[in-house]
Order: sequence, then C-alpha cells, then structure tokens
Amino acid sequence: MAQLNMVQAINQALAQEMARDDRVLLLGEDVGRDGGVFRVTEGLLERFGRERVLDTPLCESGIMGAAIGMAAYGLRPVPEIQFLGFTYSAFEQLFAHAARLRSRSRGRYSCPMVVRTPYGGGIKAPELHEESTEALFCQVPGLKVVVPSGPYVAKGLLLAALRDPDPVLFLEPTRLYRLLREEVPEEEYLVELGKARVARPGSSVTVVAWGSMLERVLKAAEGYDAEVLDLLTLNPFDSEAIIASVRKTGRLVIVHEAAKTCGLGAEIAATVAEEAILHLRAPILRVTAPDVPVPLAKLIDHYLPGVQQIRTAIDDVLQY
Amino acid sequence: MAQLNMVQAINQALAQEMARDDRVLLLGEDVGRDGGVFRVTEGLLERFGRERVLDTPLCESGIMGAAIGMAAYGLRPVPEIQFLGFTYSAFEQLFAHAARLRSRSRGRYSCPMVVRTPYGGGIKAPELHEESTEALFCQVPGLKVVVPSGPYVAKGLLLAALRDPDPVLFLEPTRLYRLLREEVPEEEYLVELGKARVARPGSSVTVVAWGSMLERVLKAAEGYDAEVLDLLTLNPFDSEAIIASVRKTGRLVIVHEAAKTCGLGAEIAATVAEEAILHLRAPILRVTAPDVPVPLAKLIDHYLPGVQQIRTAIDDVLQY
Amino acid sequence: MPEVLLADFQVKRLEVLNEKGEADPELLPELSDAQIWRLYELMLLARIFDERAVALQREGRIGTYPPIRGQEAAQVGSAFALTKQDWLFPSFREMGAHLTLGYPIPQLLQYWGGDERSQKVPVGLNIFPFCVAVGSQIPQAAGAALAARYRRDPVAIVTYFGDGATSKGDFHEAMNLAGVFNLPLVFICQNNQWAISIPLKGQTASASLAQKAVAYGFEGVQVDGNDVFAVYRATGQAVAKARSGAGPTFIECLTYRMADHTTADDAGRYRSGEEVAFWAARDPILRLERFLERRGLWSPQKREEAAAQAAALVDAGVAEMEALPPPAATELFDEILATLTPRQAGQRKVR
Amino acid sequence: MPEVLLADFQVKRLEVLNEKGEADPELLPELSDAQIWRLYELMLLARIFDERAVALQREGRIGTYPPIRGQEAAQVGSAFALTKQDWLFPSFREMGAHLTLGYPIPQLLQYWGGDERSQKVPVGLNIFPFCVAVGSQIPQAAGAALAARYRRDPVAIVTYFGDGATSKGDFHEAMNLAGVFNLPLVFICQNNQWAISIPLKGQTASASLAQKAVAYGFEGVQVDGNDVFAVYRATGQAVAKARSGAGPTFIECLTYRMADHTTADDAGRYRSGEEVAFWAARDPILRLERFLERRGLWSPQKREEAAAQAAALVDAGVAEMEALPPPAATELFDEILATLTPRQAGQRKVR
Ligand SMILES: Cc1ncc(C[n+]2csc(CCOP(=O)(O)OP(=O)(O)O)c2C)c(N)n1
Ligand SMILES: Cc1ncc(C[n+]2csc(CCOP(=O)(O)OP(=O)(O)O)c2C)c(N)n1
Ligand SMILES: [Mg+2]
Ligand SMILES: [Mg+2]
Repeated sequence: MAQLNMVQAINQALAQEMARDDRVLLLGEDVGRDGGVFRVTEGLLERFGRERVLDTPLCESGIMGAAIGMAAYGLRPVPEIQFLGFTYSAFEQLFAHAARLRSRSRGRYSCPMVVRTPYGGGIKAPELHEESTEALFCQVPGLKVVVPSGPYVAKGLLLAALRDPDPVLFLEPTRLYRLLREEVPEEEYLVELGKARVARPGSSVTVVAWGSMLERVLKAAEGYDAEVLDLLTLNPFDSEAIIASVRKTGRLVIVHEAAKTCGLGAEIAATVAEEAILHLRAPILRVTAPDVPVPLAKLIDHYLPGVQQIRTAIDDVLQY
Repeated sequence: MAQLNMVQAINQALAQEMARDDRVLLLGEDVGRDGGVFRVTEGLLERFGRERVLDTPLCESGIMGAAIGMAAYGLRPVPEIQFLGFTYSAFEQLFAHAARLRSRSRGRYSCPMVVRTPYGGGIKAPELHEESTEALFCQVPGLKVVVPSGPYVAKGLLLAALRDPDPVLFLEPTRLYRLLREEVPEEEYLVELGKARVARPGSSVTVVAWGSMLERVLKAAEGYDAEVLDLLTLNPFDSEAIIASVRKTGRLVIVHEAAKTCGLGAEIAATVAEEAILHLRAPILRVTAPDVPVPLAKLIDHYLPGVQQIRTAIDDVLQY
Repeated sequence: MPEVLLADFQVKRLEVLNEKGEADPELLPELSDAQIWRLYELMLLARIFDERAVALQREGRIGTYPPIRGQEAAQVGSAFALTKQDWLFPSFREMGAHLTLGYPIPQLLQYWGGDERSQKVPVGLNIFPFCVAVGSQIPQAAGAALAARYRRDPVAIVTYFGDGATSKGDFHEAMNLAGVFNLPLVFICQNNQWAISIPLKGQTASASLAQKAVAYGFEGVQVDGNDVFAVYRATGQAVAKARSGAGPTFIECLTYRMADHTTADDAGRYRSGEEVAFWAARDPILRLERFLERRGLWSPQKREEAAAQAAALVDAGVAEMEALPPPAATELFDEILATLTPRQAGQRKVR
Repeated sequence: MPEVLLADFQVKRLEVLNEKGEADPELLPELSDAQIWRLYELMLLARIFDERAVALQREGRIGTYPPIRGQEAAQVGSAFALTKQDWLFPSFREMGAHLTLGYPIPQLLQYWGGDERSQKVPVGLNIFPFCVAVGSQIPQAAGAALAARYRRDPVAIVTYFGDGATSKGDFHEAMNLAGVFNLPLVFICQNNQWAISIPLKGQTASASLAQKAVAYGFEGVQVDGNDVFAVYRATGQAVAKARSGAGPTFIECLTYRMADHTTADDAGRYRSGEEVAFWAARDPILRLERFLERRGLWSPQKREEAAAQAAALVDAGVAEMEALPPPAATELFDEILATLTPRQAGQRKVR
C-alpha cells in the first residue's frame, strides 16, 4: 500500500471518482493548469481535459452559483474555493441556494456537489488564508460539513462526499496537507459521513476534536486515560458517539481552532448538557482560539490552541 | 409620553441622532423616497435631504462596503439591508472587513456603523424574508449584535448603537414592528449594550429569549415562577446575568426562533455548562425552530416555537 | 502613438411593431396568424391571471404578490421562442413566461399562497424555482449552461431578471462567466424601469442596459419590450445562437411595471400618475390588438371571447388551488435532504 | 423603426513614451527634469525594494511576498499624481505606490513579515490597509468617495486592483455606485495579464478592461502601463476630474507581472519563457532610461548611484524591521474593539 500525504490522497480520490463517473468535474481558480495552489488537483487537467477541469475567473459567488446550476442539470461538480476565507462572498449561494435547492424545489432538483476548500491555521500565510469558521456552515440546514484529519480518512470521506446526493462542504486542514503520510489503499473505500472515529480509546475523559487539532489532542492525551474522538463530520455530527463516550467517562473537553463564541464546540457542549447532563462529573470545557480575528503569521501560534492548553483543560476536568 | 410602536420608536431614534450628529447618514434600497419597505425611515429624506438619506442601487455587498468606507472616512453610516436574508451576499464585507477594520489597521481606522435589518419570522412573506440567523453574526469577533424586543428598548438600544465606536448589527424583529405600543420618552436615553434585562423576575427556572420570542415566553411563563431574561444584546451576551439567574433557579430554558443546531442557544448553554454546571438541577433545554430552512407562509407557524412548546420545556426542567 | 482608438462599440435597439400597430415587414417574425393569435391569447391570459392574483391577495386568499401588468409582451414574447427542452431560470416576476410554457395555473397561485409544495416544478418543464434573492439565479443559469455545453445538448439556457438585478455582483459574475466560456445562455432583462422605488437612473448611470454587455465581450441588444414581435424575434435569434454553440446574448426588454412593486407596495409614494398614464397608453396588449385589427383578425367581441376563455382557465385554477388541503407540519421536513439527519428525524417525530 | 443605433462607444488607449524612449511632445506631461528624475528614482527604489523582499522571503526572514517587478511605471506613475490628502484603497501588490507616497519601508517589510502591528498606516497618509480578499476594497473606496463628496472635501479617492479583481462582484457593484453617485473616484486597474495562473483571456472575454466602464456610464481608458508618462498623465487628469466633482474614471494600465504571483508560486508551471522574455524587453525602467538618456540625463554611472542610494534606503529599512521585538501574545487583543468584551478581556488575561 502506498504511503500518501493528504494532498495525494485527495488527488487520488478525485481522479478515481472522475474516472468512474463522468458527471464529476472540477471548477475553480487555478485548479487546472496550475493544479491548484496546493497542487491538490495536479495532473487532473492533463488527464481529464478542459471540459472536466475548469479554470474559472476570480468570482467565488459565481463559481458557487455555477456549481449549483451544474448540479441541478445532473452533474456532480466539485467547486474549489481557494481558501475558506474566500467563501464568505459565496455565502448567499451556498446558504440560500445550494443547501436549499432540494427543499426549494421539493425534490425536483437537487444539488449533489462537494465544495472543497483549504481550512485552518498554522501555515503562516496572509490574512484570510487561515480561517476556521466551520460553525458558520454547520448552521446551514441542508449542508453537510466534513473535515478529514489525515490522508486515509481524507480519501474515504471525499469519496463518500462525492457520492452523497446532497451538497457537502469538504474542509481540508491546510496544516496537514503534507504533515503526515499514511497507508492509503489504492482501491476505493468509503468512510461513512456522520460518524465519528475513536482515535484513541480511554475511560476517564472524552476529548472531541477534528481536523488539525486532532494531532495536538493526541499528543496532549499522552499519559492520560483519555478517549479521543475524531469528529470527521461536523454536520450532522455524531452526537451518539459523543454521548456514549461521555456516559463512560463523565467528562468532556472539546478542542477546536476556531474562536470560542458560537464555535461548533458550543453546539456539542449544549447537546451534552441537554441529553446527558446526569452523566457529567465536571464542567464541559472548550479549548479554542480566543474571540479575535485570525492573526497574521507572527501571532498565529499564540492564537491556535496548543498542547499545553489542552493538557490543562484535561487536568481541570479530571481534578474537578 | 407618547405611545409608539417599534417602527416609530426606531424612526424617532434615527431622526434625533441625525439631528444631533451630522456624521450620521442612512443608505440602502428604498430608504429614501419610499421611506423603507416597512416605513421605518419615513420622512427622513424630506427632513435631512438626499445627501443624508441615500437611495442606493440593489447591491447589498456594495452597500456594506460603501458603509465601511464612509465610516473609515469619519462618518457614522447606517446601512439598511432590506431583510436579514439579503445580508448573506454582504457577508464578506461584514465579516472580513467591517468587523476587522479596527484590528486590520491597528486602530488607525475604525468602523462605527449600525447595520439595520428586519429579522425573524411570522409575517407570512416570501422566501428569505423571515430568516433568523443571528448566530452567524454572533460568531464574528468585532461585531456587536443587538435585538430589541419592544419600542422602548428599541429606541434606547439604537441610540446606544449609533454612539458605539464599533460596528453593530441591529436586528429588528419584523413581527413586532407594529404589534405593540409602549410609552417611549421623547427625550434621548440609552439602553446599555451588552446587558440583559429581567423581563419578569422568578426563582424556579430561568428562561432566556430575545426579539419576538420574548412575547411568547412571557405568555408561556404565566403561572410559573419563572425568571425571564430578555437578552437584548446577543454579542457580547450578558453571561453574567444568565449565570446569576441560573445560580438562583438551577434550571435553564433557552428559546429562539432560529434553527437549533449552532444557534445562539448553543453558546448560552455551553457557557452555563462550562461556568455554572454545579448549579444546574436539570438539563439545559432549548426550544427552537427545527433544523430546516425557514418555510413559506403556510408552514411558518409550525416552524416557529410556540407558547405550548415553551411550556412543555419549562415543565420538563421543573419536573426533572 | 498618441491617443489611439482601441475599439468602437455600437449598441442597437430593435423595434418591429409601432404604437399604431404597424409592423416593419422586414423584421416581422415568420409567424402564422394562428401563432400570432396564440401570442395574443397568452398575453391576455397573463393579464387576467395577474388581475385575479391581485384580487385574491386583497381578499386574503393568497399572500404578497408581484404584479406583471405591462410586461406581458416581454414575458410572453420571449418565452414563446423557447422549447420545453430549454432551461429557464426565472426571478419572481415572470408569470407570463410560466404561463406561456404551460406551467399549471393552480401551482402558480399556490406558490404565491405560501405553500412549499408548489415549488415542485412539473416534470417536463426545465424551469427553476422562483428566486426571490434578486440576481442570485443568474450564475446558476451559467452553471446549467456549462453543463449543457459539456453534455453537448443543443439547448438554450435562459435567465430572466430585472433592471435592479443588473446592479448586483451575481449578474456581473454570471455575465463574465458566459463570455469567458462562450456559454449557450440568453440573459433576458425585464427593464421595467423600477426596482421597488428606485427608478432606472438611480440604478445605473449607463444610458441603456444593453450596453452592459460590452463589458463582457458579447452581444447586447435593447428591444422595445412592449412590442411582442421585437421580443420574440430577438429571443428567437439568441436561443438559436445559443443552441448552435455560438455563445451568449444579453437582451434588454425596455418595458414598464404598470402596477405596484407587490401588493405590499404603494407606488403612488414614489412615482407620478402621469408617468403611469404615459405607459398605460403604451400597453403591449393594446398594441398587438391594433396590429391584429389591421389584419382583420381582431374585434372587441373576439377579445371578449378570448378573455372569457382565459378567465375560465384562471377560475378553474383558483378553484383547484383552493381545494388543496393545507400542508401538514411534517411537510417542513420533506425534501430537505435525501436522508434526514438523525436530529432532523427526531425533530420530525415530535411534530 | 427597424434596428436603430442606440449608442456608440469609443474606447481609447493612451501612449506617450514608446519603446525607444521617444515621447509624444503633445502628450508628455509637464514635469520638470527633476520630477522626471524623481520618477526614475522611485521606480528604481520599487525595483530594488522588490528584489530585496523576494530575497528576504527566500532566506526565511519575511513570509510570502507578491512581487511587483514589471509594474513599477504603473504604480509609481499613478501614485505620483496623488497628494497626501487623497485616499488610497490598495490591493496587496502596489508597494510601488506606497513607496511613492512615502510609506515607511520597514513597515512594508514588517507587513510581509506577518506582523499585525505594521497595519497601522502612519498618520498623514490616507492609505487603507493592504487588502488580500481580491476586489473587496473597491466598494469601500466608493464609500469613502461618498463621504468625501458629502464633506465637500476636494480630494480624490483612488483604488488599485488587478485584472482578476474585475471578475468579482465587488468591482461591479462599486463601479455602478461610482456611476450612479458620480463619485470622486479613480479606479486604477493594474492589468498585469495574469491572476495567478489565469491569463487575461481566461478572466474575461472583453477585448480590453477599459471598455468595462461603458457598462457604468462613465469614462474608461487604457494606458500603456509600462509607460510612466502615460500613466501619470491619465491619473493626473482623472484625479483632477474627481477633485473638481466631475465624477469617476476607470484607468486600465496594461502591464505585465514579470515575476511569480507570489514567492509561493511557480509561474513556470503555466506560462512560457518567451512571453516573459517578450515583456522583460519592455521593462518600464529601461524605457524611462532611454528617454532620460536622450535628454542627456542618464548614464550607467548615474544609474549605479541612484541604485546605491535606493539600496541604502532599503538596507536601512530591513535593519529597522529586523530590530523590532516580536509581538507579545496580548497583541492578539489589541485594537479589536474600542473596549474588549468581558469574554475577550478574560481571554486576554490568561495569555
Ligand atoms: C438580494 C435582494 N435584495 C433586495 C431584495 C428586495 N427586493 C425585492 S424585489 C426588489 C427590486 C427588484 O428590482 P428589479 O430587479 O428591477 O425587478 P422588478 O421587481 O422590477 O421585477 C428588491 C429590492 C431582494 N428580494 N433580494
Ligand atoms: C476573493 C479572493 N479570491 C481568491 C484569492 C486568491 N488570490 C490571491 S491573488 C489572486 C489573483 C489576483 O489576480 P489580480 O486581481 O489580477 O491581481 P494580481 O495578483 O495579478 O496583482 C487570487 C486568485 C483572494 N486573495 N481573494
Ligand atoms: Mg425592475
Ligand atoms: Mg493580475
């Protein structure tokens, strides 16, 4: 089995699905000739041609709107937005249309598309290149939100997303693109959407994370009897798995790199406070970025939650 | 003292502040000649002229962007977006610029503006006219979010917002525009941002609500010893007041008309689960709309939380 | 070397039928008398449907409704040039186009009655749902055009929008995509000269909307939007061009919104009675009647008959719409996702 | 009555200085030899700053950096026509304009070094922060222009952006606002023919960007962007027009991005060496040198001297930038709001 990084795993998933299904096509800024600014779509233009891999003008809202029209027409477009921070101008199309097309047409049309975008901090890039505003999108009924934490799940989740009958936002943690390699089977496999993964079993505290925070959480968890859940799908998130774990451990720490207020951690905490409060033996703690805009490179390490902060939170709930 | 409805109270606040401060000006679609589609800005064009009340072309993002430039130049613009559902296309300007101008310029520029927009459901209007996605905006560091629940607070909150040195999103519950009249003093007064109001004191359960839900919560609370908090400012929200009340009552129900997942209720619940869990004698319940797009008129009453649902939740936490 | 001329652009206006009902024989489209009479019937149907919808709203039997009065030639004339294979991305004020394509009347009324279920466009019509967020349907049409091109389907994709929509970024991004990818796309702008209370000159400083196409490197043309033949001719050419792979066209139909913006609006607040009267005299239906009369095809009695037929259709539609049972609460959850999320499924159970 | 001509638009191109360094005497702006030499010095400074910034990035001393090589005439020539009272809304690739207006070199480098604190534009310069979200600064400039007009300030508002930005809705909405309100606004498009890997023809089907102004009812002009005199002349006219209340202008500076998109890019992946060589031969600095030489103002030695001076300025700037202490963690919370929220204040405490 090949050792691939996440860029390669995603590229492979795209290539395989494009080969299998001629409805799948890519569009976005620089996805063709350049192979994407992170090279995720490298080689696909050469292999599938200009009609399947479309280099577009610079217009995120237009790209998103066009993808909706393509999906309604019967294709399975994969629009790429160059960075999550540039989805904001496409928000109307995503929120008011992509996510609602099935409901607005009572099923006459649907919008099977996968919006791919690099996501998250830690790459020392300019402003708006390190946003982690996943919770904005988790609030949108009709839109699924997926975040892989490594090459293996990236391939399987992406294939599952590409076959989903409804729109999926696929957030690719930029910091992880080339950080780790894993064995990734050449053959296709699906990682089911909506299911969390136990990244590490344990019994005294549940730690929930996703994307690039998972790596830090696993480091932080060393030496603790902590159960680490890798959420993988953020909407709908696997509340069953979280509650099952909390029932066992009685303690919950949620870690995300987004700012605290109204982050997805809030929804997870609220769900547990609603459905499993009797099992809690300590407050639910959130380890997050502070409520400030994502800073530039020199401050980014102060912004992102670090291993030590996660350890402190684990200690706090254990000692409560 | 005059009995005013919310439309009149807001109109009065705008007129008074425009008279007092020549930096204040209005812009938006139909705010001038037509006086706004809800007549909130009626008479202001006639009184203050075309340079202070600008009828703009149809371009929400452009309106928001222009307001930012005006604010940076030293004015205090009040852009109106005709309905909250049409702010989505202005999201980039609001999120990446208005809320960050102070920080992106390290204080060299700031963005004192009040974005006014009708908000919420129950008026039997077409699609996107009844959105209640306040939580999208509460997630934006640097942006304040305010929702009045009646004419009196509407005037005082709006005046406070107009004098705030930073951007404020002022959400006007459309269903309340003409629903109730209150005594509204002619003279100016401020209702401080960031502070909740005890709408009804009580000791056995805390119910938090805002905007048009407040009225329903007050109805539902009849016959219970419930403390009802009217949040008024959603970001930053008054967590101190909520926690103080929960300390006393040990029970918390949050009511909002937005869909449940990642609504502001989640943040409130999470905050209490983090900071006051020991005081809780029951799960934290959220009474919200379901996780579906806001429907058209015929289904809207099934979508919005009703008095009976609120009562059931109160009963549930009381009997827990 | 000094100031050199880089390019020269001419923007044209197409007129076929004048106020007196005289048609330019060179430009008159090849239509049989029966087809022309059909155009007339459809315009009358659109007018009568519209009047009835306004009345139903006043009686509280449907919700807020945006009248199309005055725009019948622009809507019927353009839609008449389409086939059912073509795709239509409407805004919310082209009921005349819907009627022309055979959209069921009860379903149109049901939509304005605020019933979700009406949004399922009948199979066989490639029409997108009404779109209230002004302009946002336009890039979607560009995407469908990309898809049609990819599939080598010889169809035209058509999108309707108003003068106000041309100010929005969506219009621009879609026009630009159409130019870059040379899409089989026809942009039909219903320039009814008002966007709620904003008159055209408050919407743009450009002298025509047609000239906006210059920015995108493809053809833009203005037509007299109250002239059903001009609209039909321009649309017919544009859809043929699209189907043949020769690229996009922008058509400005210069017309007039004779009624209020919606039943919730009062146009008297912001425009003069004289202006309305000026345009009422230029009613597109009147003009076609004059043409038909010259050909000996029209009489007041024939109008009565046609109007009675149309009214009967609308009556039947109203009755059918009103016979529908109200939607159940669980309808909230229908067609949200192919499979509801566990949370949605749980929420559905307690309704 | 048939097809009538509605309007005719001519789009012009301004050229003053040709490849050989010959200037059209009619069009040559009134500039003293000292001023022309200053233009030359600034272009050299921009070039040397740029080379140094690229080198610093390669050495890991600053972060990702977007080179301006090849665009010096377009940037220096336009900014030279401004005063410090005018307002500037840049994108992220106009360091030549910043340098021309006297923006501190250390601060420019500090920005590309990823240091928040650099974003405080010095008082006395009405320059907006760098804007990475392509095109989003343009409507903000329109707002400042509305404000300036309201205040009756005789200033011009100027915004820079690239060819790629013209595809974005923001560009459109701002151009339209400028037309409708007849704003004192100058749009300067640095058409460097590439938006990362997308060539101009992948960006728009329009033959020029200048013609896009036709859509908005005001003047658009193309200038040879490697011709500092043409750029200066067109900008000077446009800002004078703006200050006098005569409305907006769109200026397309046709130039070329000679380097990679940023230091993180490899332009070799998507464009040919021949194309780059073609444009390298049209280097704007070379062209001005030829002009100066004809006037007897230039020699290789003079260039050496000017370059050495510029290098010394840049050296000093680098040293000053590198002497800055790193920002403290609490800097995260500085200037977020006039008053931090209680939660932010709490978060600040534990840093
Ligand atoms: C994005 C957006 N902004 C505002 C509105 C409110 N609104 C509805 S129709 C309209 C005017 C539209 O004018 P135009 O495009 O000319 O179409 P017309 O109504 O004349 O058919 C406005 C402002 C909306 N529906 N969508
Ligand atoms: C809204 C947005 N989309 C995408 C990007 C990524 N990006 C940065 S620069 C660029 C190309 C810009 O091209 P152009 O406007 O011609 O400016 P140039 O880089 O040539 O100066 C892109 C796509 C961005 N920064 N902002
Ligand atoms: Mg209109
Ligand atoms: Mg460029």
